[in-house]
Amino acid sequence: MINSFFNPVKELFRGLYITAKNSLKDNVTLLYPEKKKNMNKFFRGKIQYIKENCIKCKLCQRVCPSKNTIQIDKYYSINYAQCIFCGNCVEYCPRQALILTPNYELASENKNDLIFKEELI
Amino acid sequence: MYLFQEILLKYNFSDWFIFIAGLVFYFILITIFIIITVLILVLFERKYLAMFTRRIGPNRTGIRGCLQTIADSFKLLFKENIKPANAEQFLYFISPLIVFIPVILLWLIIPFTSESANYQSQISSFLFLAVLSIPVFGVLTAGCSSMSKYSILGGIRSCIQIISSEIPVSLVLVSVVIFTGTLDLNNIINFQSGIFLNWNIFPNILGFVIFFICSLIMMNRTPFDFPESESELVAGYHCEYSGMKFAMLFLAEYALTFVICTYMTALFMGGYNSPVGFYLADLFNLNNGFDYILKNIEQLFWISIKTFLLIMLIMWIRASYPRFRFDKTLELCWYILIPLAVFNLCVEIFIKYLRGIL
Amino acid sequence: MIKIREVDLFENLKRKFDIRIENCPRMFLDKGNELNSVQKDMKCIVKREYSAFDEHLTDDTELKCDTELNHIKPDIYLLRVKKEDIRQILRYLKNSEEYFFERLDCMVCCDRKKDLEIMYLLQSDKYNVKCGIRVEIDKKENQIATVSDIFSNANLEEREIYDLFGIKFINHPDLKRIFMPEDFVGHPLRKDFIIQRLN
Amino acid sequence: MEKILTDRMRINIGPQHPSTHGVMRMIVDLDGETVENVETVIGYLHRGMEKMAETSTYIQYLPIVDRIDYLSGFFCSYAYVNGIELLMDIEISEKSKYIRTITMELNRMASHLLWLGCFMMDLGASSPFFYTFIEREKILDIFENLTGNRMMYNYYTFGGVKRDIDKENLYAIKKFSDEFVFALKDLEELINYNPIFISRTKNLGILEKECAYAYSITGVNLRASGIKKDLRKDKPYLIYENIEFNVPISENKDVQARYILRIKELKESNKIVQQCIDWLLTNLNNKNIITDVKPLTLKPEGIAISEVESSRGLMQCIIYADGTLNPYRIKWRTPSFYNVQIINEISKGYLLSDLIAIFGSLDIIMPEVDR
Repeated sequence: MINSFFNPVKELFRGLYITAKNSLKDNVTLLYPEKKKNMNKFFRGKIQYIKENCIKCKLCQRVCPSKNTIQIDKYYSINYAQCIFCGNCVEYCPRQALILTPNYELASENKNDLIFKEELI
Repeated sequence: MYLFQEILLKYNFSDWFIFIAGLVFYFILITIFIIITVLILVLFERKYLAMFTRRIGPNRTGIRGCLQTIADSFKLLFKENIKPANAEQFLYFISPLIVFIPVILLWLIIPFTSESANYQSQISSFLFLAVLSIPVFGVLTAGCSSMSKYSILGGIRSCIQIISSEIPVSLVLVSVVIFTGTLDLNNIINFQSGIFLNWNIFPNILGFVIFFICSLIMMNRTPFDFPESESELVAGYHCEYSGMKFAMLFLAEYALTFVICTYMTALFMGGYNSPVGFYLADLFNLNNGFDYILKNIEQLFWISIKTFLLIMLIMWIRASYPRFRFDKTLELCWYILIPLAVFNLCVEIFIKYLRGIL
Repeated sequence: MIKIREVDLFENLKRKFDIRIENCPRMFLDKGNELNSVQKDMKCIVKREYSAFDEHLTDDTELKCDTELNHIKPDIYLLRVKKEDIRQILRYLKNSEEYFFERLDCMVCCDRKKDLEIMYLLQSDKYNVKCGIRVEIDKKENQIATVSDIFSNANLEEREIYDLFGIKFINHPDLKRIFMPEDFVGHPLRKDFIIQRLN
Repeated sequence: MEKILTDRMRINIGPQHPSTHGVMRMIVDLDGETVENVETVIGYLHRGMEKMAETSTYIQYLPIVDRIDYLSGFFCSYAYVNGIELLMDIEISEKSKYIRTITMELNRMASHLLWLGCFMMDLGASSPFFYTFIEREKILDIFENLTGNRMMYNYYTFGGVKRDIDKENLYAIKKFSDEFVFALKDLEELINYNPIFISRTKNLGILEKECAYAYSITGVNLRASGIKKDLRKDKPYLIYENIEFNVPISENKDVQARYILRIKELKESNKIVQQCIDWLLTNLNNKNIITDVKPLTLKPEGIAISEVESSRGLMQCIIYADGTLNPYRIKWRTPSFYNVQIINEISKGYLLSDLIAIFGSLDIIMPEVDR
């Protein structure tokens, strides 16, 4: 019976000990604006369009899951508001006209900042 | 307060005016002191909890986040007071005051230094307990008047909880009072003067543990924070309040924590006497009126250090335990704490008798 | 190795109800023309080696498989069943110790342009085998008896099918829409549902 | 004396509530504090996954699949990809099998860790939440270096895996799984025998065997009721045959049993990950991770039912393919859709705070329920 009383109390103090032990370890949080997390080269951030390589085969438009992020007619436009950064277009583009950049800060005030348009002659 | 009254005497106002001005001045002084301590306490809690979970805590405002609570309180002050449509206007408006004013009165009772101008009364320890149960009404009316199911549940829970924790607290208080012989807080503290060995905590260790658990329940701190348990009742009794009224409720909760901790130090850990028996101020023995103030400051220092130790323990508990179940707490209070308190009472009487013989 | 009586899996089931055991024919989805039935045997689905249950299945039973694939016995058996006696079959399959399909994995509904089809996927833990019972419901009077009292997990499942396909289940406890708001018109997963593309 | 007739209070733990993981509404009839009847309203997070499948090609649907159960994205993509591979009779190479198993087990650990954090937050303890998330961040960093994204991986394709695991990733995984043993021991000491935790979760929310079968509950909730049913053992897929791990079950069917089982599953997954690393480290030079399938012109036919033991239970992806570029119909059998239904059965007669604990212990997340 004694054990059934002192055991829980021992466990309570063990709980305190664990939190104390954790307080000595170093902090894990990252001060975001000052120190940024370094992304590796495979990170799927903003997609970049290179006009020279593009042969306008419209494959990227067909492969993109959200159906109308990339529009190719007179202009080549990518709508970053709708893009889900899945990397399908970059993977299936025959001429590597689209590359992935590790840039993930896409916040902007108005929506049409997010639409990237490039003149296609 | 007395200094202020002496200054007023020079300008020969009528004496009843001096008496009231003194009281008002002391009242304002205490509220400023409360607001400062609460600001420090809130910031300290967030930093202290952050330390436990390997975070940094608020560090954007001020040098390392020191102006955080000031920024919070300004935000709350200027926030729009949204009143729920079908809430009863008068009760909804009055209940934060019912919660906040008694907390300030509690501060008047506690003797911070030997010559502090607190309300000297023969039964100040019992008076503290009496005033302590007034905020319960505020919480209940706040909960029930804001007409939302969550706050009703929160209000009812907190009032049941505080009633069931008052009884063990008063029993333990009786045991301390028997041991020290007086009801007056000042005399209790003087009884414990000298080396820290003759603090009340050592002969009365069981009483201290019961008092500590019941004060956790009274302060609504984890593991007993039922009225505003986030995961169930969203925000409990103060979930319909915003702006200034919420600031008052929030302030009252932290002020209540600090006051109950000072009360515990006064009862068990020798309020303002220094643990080593003599005061640093006596060493300088400068005989003009200056050493009198130095001694007071040092006493204030000692009582706040001890309270801070207790508060750190309470926040440490908050970081590491889940919440109790509501009916288990009542079971704990009625089946375990009250019999223990009665047993502790008998132990105290026996020790008192033994001390009487030797 | 316990010797089990040589019996076809669904033999006594066939005695009670007239069902047509089939492998799911490859071209069962008609391209506008009539449903062309068993054209090419179909490699059914989850390839597993023999489980103890399949011991007594002789090669020449109804469940014919591709000759070159006979070393992989199909792990799921598809039965085409009439709409009326769906409840008796399910109750029989569930309670008889011989089959002991006591878990309804899920109910798959598919709009095959000509008619709607529900497949009840049952799973028996004792014999570690799956069976799919397919029922055809034509679009005019899309009604079928509910199964929620036999398998209580069919309750929400049937409400979802009612919500997305519009099949009414007779004496279902509370047939309401789950995903769509109450005043939503139409049933989205039907083939004739027009998607308003909003951009 | 006869029971005082108090009127019932109908409180709804509404869509916006801190402890419904996701968006779900529970209309609870309270008699005082005890729960009488819980009616769950779902459908707030319905994104039309199955309709989206009909209008997009096989390649387009691949990234969407991770979003069905965003906590365990690898399981959904495996179910989908395995279905297509069954239809097209594609055999995947040994190495990609190992890569798939290791990523899936790591994903199971990440999802269990998140469940542990949220469950403890429901019970009121705030610090375990941060400890579990510290560990989970390490797993997400590994996935980020491996697949390029923290939660939406798009890493499996038809016939294998998109990118090979190089040396740094493997050493990172090895370092993580060695340290994880100590971190988990800390967590267990903090929670396991804590009397408050035991009093909050002991014999609460009892799930009987018949009720589990009737509602076709799968996964840890089933195993907590004493039924030993794990797809990885009954029908071993990928490389679970030649990996030795055991499936923990417990008999006392309550919330605490589910907690203990999930902790044991974390340990089991850690063991599996360590065995996979040893094999992967030995043959680093074996590079064939993908069989050449022309994904763009994929035209499978027939019905496919591919199963996987996800972190929450049995997940099935039933694909009706009719030989065109678009799938004819894809049905997802997600385990949480069935776990949601038993809340009413097992939470009768308990207090309001117990209802939150029971709901937390079932490990239900809403994107899986509403698809």
